[in-house]
Amino acid sequence: ATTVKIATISPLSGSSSNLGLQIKNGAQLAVNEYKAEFAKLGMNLSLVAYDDQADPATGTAAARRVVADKNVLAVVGTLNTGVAIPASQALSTSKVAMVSPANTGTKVTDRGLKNMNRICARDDAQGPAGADFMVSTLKVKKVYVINDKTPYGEGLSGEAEKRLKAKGVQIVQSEGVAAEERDFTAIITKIQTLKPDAIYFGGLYGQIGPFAQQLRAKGVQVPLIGGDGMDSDELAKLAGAQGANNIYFTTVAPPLDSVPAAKTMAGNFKKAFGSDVQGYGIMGYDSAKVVLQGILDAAKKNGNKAPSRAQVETAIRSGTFGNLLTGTVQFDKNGDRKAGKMYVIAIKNAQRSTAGQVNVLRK
Amino acid sequence: MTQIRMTQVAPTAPSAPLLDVQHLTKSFGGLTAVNDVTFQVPERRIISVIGPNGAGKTTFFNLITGIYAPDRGTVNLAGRSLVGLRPDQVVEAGISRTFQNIRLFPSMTAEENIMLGRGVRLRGGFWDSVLHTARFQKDEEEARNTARLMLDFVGLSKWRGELSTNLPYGDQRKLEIARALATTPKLILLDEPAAGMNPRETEDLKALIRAIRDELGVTVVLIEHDMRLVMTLSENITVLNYGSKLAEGLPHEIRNNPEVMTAYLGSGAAAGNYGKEAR
Amino acid sequence: MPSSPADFFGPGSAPGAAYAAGERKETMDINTVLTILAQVFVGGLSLGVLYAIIALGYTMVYGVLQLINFAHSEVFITGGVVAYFVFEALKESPMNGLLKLLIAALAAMAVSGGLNVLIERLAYRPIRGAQRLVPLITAIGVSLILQDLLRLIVGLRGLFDLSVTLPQGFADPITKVGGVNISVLNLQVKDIILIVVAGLMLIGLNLLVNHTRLGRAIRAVAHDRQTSGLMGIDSNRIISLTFLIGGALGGLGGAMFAMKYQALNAYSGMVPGIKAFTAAVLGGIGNIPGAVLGGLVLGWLETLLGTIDLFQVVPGLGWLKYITSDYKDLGAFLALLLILFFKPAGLLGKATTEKV
Amino acid sequence: MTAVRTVAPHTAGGTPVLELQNVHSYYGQIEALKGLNMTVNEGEIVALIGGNGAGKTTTLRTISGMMKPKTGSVTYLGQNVTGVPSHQLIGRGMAHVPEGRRIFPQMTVRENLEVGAYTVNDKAAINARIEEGFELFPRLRERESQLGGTMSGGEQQMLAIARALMIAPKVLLLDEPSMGLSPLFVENIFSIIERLNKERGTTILLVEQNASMALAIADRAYVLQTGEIKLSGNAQDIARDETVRKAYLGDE
Amino acid sequence: MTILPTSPAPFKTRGQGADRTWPLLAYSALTAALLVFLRDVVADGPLRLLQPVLFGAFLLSLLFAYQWKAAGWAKTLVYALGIVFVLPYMGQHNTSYFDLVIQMLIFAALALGLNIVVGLAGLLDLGYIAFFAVGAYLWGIFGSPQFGEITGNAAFAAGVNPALFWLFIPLAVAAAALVGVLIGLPVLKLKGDYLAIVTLGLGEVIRIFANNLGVTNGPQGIDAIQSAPVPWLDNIAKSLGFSEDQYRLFFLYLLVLVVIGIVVVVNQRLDRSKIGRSWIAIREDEVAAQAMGVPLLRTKLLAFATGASFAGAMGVIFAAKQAFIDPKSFDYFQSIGVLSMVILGGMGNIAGVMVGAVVVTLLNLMVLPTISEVMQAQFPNINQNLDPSKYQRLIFGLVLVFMMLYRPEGLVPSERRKAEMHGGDGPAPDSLTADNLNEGGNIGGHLSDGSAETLSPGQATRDDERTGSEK
Ligand SMILES: Nc1ncnc2c1ncn2[C@@H]1O[C@H](COP(=O)(O)OP(=O)(O)OP(=O)(O)O)[C@@H](O)[C@H]1O
Ligand SMILES: Nc1ncnc2c1ncn2[C@@H]1O[C@H](COP(=O)(O)OP(=O)(O)OP(=O)(O)O)[C@@H](O)[C@H]1O
Ligand SMILES: CC(C)C[C@H](N)C(=O)O
Ligand SMILES: [Mg+2]
Ligand SMILES: [Mg+2]
Repeated sequence: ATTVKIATISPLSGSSSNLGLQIKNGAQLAVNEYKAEFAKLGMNLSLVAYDDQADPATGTAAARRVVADKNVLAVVGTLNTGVAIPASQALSTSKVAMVSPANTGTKVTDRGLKNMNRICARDDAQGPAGADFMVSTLKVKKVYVINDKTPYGEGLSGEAEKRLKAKGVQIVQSEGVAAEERDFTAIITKIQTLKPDAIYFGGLYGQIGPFAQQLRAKGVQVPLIGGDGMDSDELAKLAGAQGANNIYFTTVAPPLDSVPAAKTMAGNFKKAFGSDVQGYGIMGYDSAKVVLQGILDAAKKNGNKAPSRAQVETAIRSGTFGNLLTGTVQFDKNGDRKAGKMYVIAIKNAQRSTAGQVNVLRK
Repeated sequence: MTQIRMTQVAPTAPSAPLLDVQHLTKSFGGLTAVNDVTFQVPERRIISVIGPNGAGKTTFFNLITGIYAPDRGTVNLAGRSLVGLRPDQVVEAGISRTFQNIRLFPSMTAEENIMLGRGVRLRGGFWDSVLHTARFQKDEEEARNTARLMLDFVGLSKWRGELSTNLPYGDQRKLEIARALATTPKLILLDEPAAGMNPRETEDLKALIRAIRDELGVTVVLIEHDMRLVMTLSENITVLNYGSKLAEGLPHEIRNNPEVMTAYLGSGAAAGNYGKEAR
Repeated sequence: MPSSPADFFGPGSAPGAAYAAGERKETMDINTVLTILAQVFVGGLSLGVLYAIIALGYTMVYGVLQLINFAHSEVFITGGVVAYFVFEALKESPMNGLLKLLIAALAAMAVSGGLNVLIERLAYRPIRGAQRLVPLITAIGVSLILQDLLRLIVGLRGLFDLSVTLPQGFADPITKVGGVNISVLNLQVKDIILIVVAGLMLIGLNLLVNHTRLGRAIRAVAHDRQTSGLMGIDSNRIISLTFLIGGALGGLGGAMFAMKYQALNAYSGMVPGIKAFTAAVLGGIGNIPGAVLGGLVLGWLETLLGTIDLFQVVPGLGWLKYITSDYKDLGAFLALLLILFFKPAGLLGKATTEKV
Repeated sequence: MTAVRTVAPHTAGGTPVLELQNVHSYYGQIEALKGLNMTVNEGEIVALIGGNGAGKTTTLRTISGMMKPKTGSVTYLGQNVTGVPSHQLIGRGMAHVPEGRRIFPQMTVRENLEVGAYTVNDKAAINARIEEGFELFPRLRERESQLGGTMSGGEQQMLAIARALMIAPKVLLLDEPSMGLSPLFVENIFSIIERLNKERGTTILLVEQNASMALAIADRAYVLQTGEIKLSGNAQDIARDETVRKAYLGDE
Repeated sequence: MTILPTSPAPFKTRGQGADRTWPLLAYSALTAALLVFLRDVVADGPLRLLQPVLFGAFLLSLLFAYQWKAAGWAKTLVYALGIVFVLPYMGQHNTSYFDLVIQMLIFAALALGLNIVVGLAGLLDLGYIAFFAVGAYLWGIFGSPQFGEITGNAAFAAGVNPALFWLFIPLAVAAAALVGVLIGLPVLKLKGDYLAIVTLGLGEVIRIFANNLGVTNGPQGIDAIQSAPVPWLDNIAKSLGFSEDQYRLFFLYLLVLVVIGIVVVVNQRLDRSKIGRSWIAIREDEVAAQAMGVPLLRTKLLAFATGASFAGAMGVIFAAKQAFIDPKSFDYFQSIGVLSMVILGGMGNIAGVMVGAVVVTLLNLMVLPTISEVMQAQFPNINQNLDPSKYQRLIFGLVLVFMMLYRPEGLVPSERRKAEMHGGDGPAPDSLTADNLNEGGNIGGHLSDGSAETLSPGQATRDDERTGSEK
């Protein structure tokens, strides 16, 4: 039997490993489900999981290992936009297709690489959505904008800021704070001085959790808003009982209650990995299914033999993939999903609830 | 051994001293370690500096060689002022030294120690080394030759490829002298060269120091507590006490100077039989 | 949602807001400036003393072995992890908060101190006398090993970032002292605890090292173990003891770190570790008051640089807007460079000229 | 082992405080002591002389536990102390002034003395002894708070001796105490050694390059050559020995 | 290589003992054959674990060719076969070999540069990677779309003309050397650990700048960095059967070989010159060195600048190879990594340092990832916390510690160092009570003096210098 592999590249260790593991496990679940089908074609399917530690260089190194392993036909990943950009570049010359469950940064697909696709929405939809929510629901006039200086955080907060300004909101400060920083004394001092109505933080839960905790402990209670980087169960834990309050974020991964179809998948997930599935588990699962169906499509065209990477690349970009938890996936010429969804989540007293839903369409 | 006659001393007028130190002064905090010392060394002499412990002798050497900057005073070598020069510039100007506590480069061989000393006289630079220019070849050869000659001169040829740290104590002292000589000094300063040597070895050392002067034409100033060596070797002696010059003169004058006797020499038992004066 | 935006801000919020609703005032009143500076002072103090405690651990070990103990970052953060577990275990207990803290601190000190002694035994002692870089590399190796072990320990509980739940009241703001309203200072109870602990530490350690027999022995061993033996000093015992003290200080620092930030992970030790070592060097390594001074200078500098862009509204200081908090670490290192340029042995270190 | 020539029968001293039996000490492959036998009796001054590299320093190091002999035994006050580390011996009244002084350069003169008294617990005794040290070497009193490392060579030597006396030793090992000292002070040092011996009954093992002076104050002496005892006996007899005079006293 | 060309004993010069020409040829042929012919056997499944073993065994043959006493033609043959045939062949078959080998050589050059600074001149530089960053960013900024973005000039949409790559290598050498001098000027008067911590700080400063400046694109790094166009080489590569995505690596492989050759020669020549002696002298005793005519600052600066320039050149190549750089690739952990290569391999010894770079790179880029991938495949549901790839630091840490405990002089120690550490007449552990004489450091080499620094070591001194030592 020929060996056919797909790979995941996502952070399995480090601060955002909670989400990275979701992606990997989601993909693993899909692979398990497709094994039999591949076996029928005489292909031995397996998944290789690479850890990018949310670090671009590590992710690129992983991509190069993927390239070197000729049995790997496509990649599911990454979590972080900053990793996706160089990693997809490294994969592109070898025509290894990549389907991302989570990279929202605009540059990811704007470069027009043939191999790079995503099934999630983009930050130029997400940022404005957050801004709109702040203006219309929270009625803010002054906003303090922070980003974690990653391509994702910078890009997202930039988009949000643009929309806020367009709506006449004052940006009292817009600054970056390194993603590893956990001491927010200085920033909180500034927030207390500048007294914004809300804080927008483009970053990841591992950092925003402690930020919320410190912020609230110093008595600042204004709403804290962010994007899909906050979409992790860990956020509330890290923010602590006091901190996990008055927090809102937009996300591109579906909350479980919004995908009734995910029930069985969630059960399987829990059985296989012992933990609950979250939004990015679902996205990882769907991305892997896109990849696997793409491979099958390409194989069919290739006379039911294992296809080449280039064939898979084309099949994914041009295919239509149904039977997914998040609806049908089709990519436009840049690899963006043609129709997707976004959600607004609220956290009050450490409880999360869905506060809104937005449909995103790309022509 | 005439082939190592290598002194570069320009023939100075016999009246002008090679080393001319005027009113040299240095204090550490409240302590004046060297106090207004004036000191002259004519060319091709062997001069001793003696004095009680803590009198400022080593400090005096350190001031001349640029390790400490003097508070006041001048140091001139063959008419050129040395004050303000760094130690390496002082070497270049023509004064080399040994240390009271041996300071060889332990992981270098005896030969390399000397070659290092020769470095100050080599003209080749970075690019010569990288590109292996003719000048580089010449330099290396010169350095190696110097090393061979110097090892021969101090009688350490058998240790050429040995790490300096593995040499016996007395030989390390000699190697230090050889290294200092490799810089082609006009003047060499020896700080307690006989310390830790037994009388036998001290005799050998005496011969070596004479040869430095006689065969290489290098002027010698030495600090020593071994009166046998001092009294028989030096042509002139300067005595420091509490940083100041206490006396100066021929060995027999110093030996019989009552002030020097109370401050430094004592009854003479320790110094033993000082032997006959040089010359 | 609170009714008026003002309710959202804690006690520390500045009295004279620099910004009126919607538009930006072009200047800043003096009250605001003073408030900010006061907050910087307090914030920097709290950060600085934390650095100081960690720096003291470095300095102890450096003092006796001339070893930059790279593993101190991990020894220190181990204390934080221990404190986390203690707080976690005592979460529901009705025990007094300070008592909980005491237990957490003692446990952290014991574990970190023991760990440090163990490291010395296994990794440093066998190579004593090797050339300088050997123990340095060993220390780096130990540091890497500990990072992963810590991550494993934490990770096996399914966690990466730990979130510390403090006893009731620790995070409360202090609003009044003797009737004076000091709420603008942004002080929390835990800051006071931290500062007091550091003060005691400094005094105790200074007495220990400079005025006791043990202190002299440490210094003697630091310089020359062989000769120390001839003085009747058992250098192995002294070194173990020093590692114990240094490790315990690290553990205490870790517990304080956990208390201050309430968030940590296996790698949290690295950055404060480097900063603390920088502080130790800044103050003059091996010098105990120096370590504390270095810590404070660094803490203040960092906090000031992190907030200095607020002053961009002051006329003529518009360029300050470029000095965002990104540059606060830069400031720390540049300060180090500047200070060492003028005082090569650090702020309080004595530049000893070598006697030739 | 080559036969030991004995110039004269050993003077019957007191009980032996130090005994070396067939001691072999090594530096790596180098055998520095090749089966040394030696005795120091209570109340004696014993001189150990020999050329450079003869093994004098090694002998003292082996006695004071700085080195462990490969074979052979060292007995101190009747107990076998072979391989006992120095810090334990110091507590039992043995002091060693090492070659090269080895004072603590970053400590003041006073602190150096205090460290010397590490094993002494009696505060008053410590102060009294510091006072005595200052009496012996007034220069040290002048420089009480100067850093040891900045003292001149000879001053450091004084400090090293004073430091060793802080434990009021029963046995004092001195390694070239006169090195780097002015002639006047050399006399002084030797008289101090004699006084320690006479007035306090301190047993002294003295290594010296200045052999004539060492022999002048010693009761007995050993002559060491390349790790072996070549000669032993009464100090005056040794001082008169032809070969010794030639080899170590510088007589032509 | 003998550092001491003319010195006879006590150094055992390389290649003494019985002639091993035939064992060398046999070993090389065997390992090369195994590597080449088993490549498919070990391509998948648990057998992949053999990949690093076979590769390591093969690389060892290159070391043996260097170390063993054997006929010159045999050595040349082994090198040539390995470098010209086996490595490219493996690279063609599996690109990751190419990647790995280039990375090894890049690190080797870095390690050689640092070796000058730390190993020869004894200046502990913990921020060395900064110079690498200078080279990498120099080309990264100009040779990528980033340049177009900065200038806003569409003509530079992909960066400057990639042919300028050739110009940027010498430029980077100069720039790095300049930065070395600029950094060195203020800090080189500091001693010992003060220098270490300040260089660490300065390394961080450069990284922080890269992390915050616009031209460097901050933490996002620079992407799509070009490499020099060499069409004729691409044609050769093509005719040799390389695939298109391998052309760049093929070129860089050859380039890096040339550069490392130059670096080695420069290193060797400096080492055996007046300059090398001055460096060593400074390392061992600054006061004496200066008193013997060595100008301290100039000599130290030269070490700094020379070391830096190697890093600068390799930075350019690194940027071209990675096509992506970001500040994290230049953090202080990387400096530590290079330092550990130097020390693991054998400080002061060119071959040793290169071996250190190869071993560490092999470990980090091949051994650990392979183990992890195999484990993943065998136990897909393994607890993430037990995944071996997570333990890179742990394993690397263990390697460091055990090496230091059992082979502190390095894998291929310099004869000089070996002599210092276990010097012919240094103490054998059993001849001393392990914990006294042994550690005073006065024996078996002065450098080994752990207690050397003073308590306030702004000015460092060795204790035997202060107190009058015997040996
Ligand atoms: N760096 C320094 N700081 C303070 N005092 C110093 C320093 N260097 C020397 N001294 C003091 O200056 C005096 C002179 O010292 P120096 O070493 O010159 O004496 P010396 O004549 O060489 O004595 P010896 O014969 O004992 O070597 C001594 O009292 C010494 O303690
Ligand atoms: N640290 C050491 N490492 C290696 N060999 C040593 C060491 N110290 C001494 N030796 C060797 O051991 C032998 C005895 O040396 P030792 O120092 O005991 O002689 P010594 O009689 O004290 O000589 P000196 O009069 O020079 O002080 C010599 O051959 C010497 O080279
Ligand atoms: C899930 C998020 C943390 C990832 C983010 N959307 C990114 O593109 O980097
Ligand atoms: Mg002197
Ligand atoms: Mg001796």
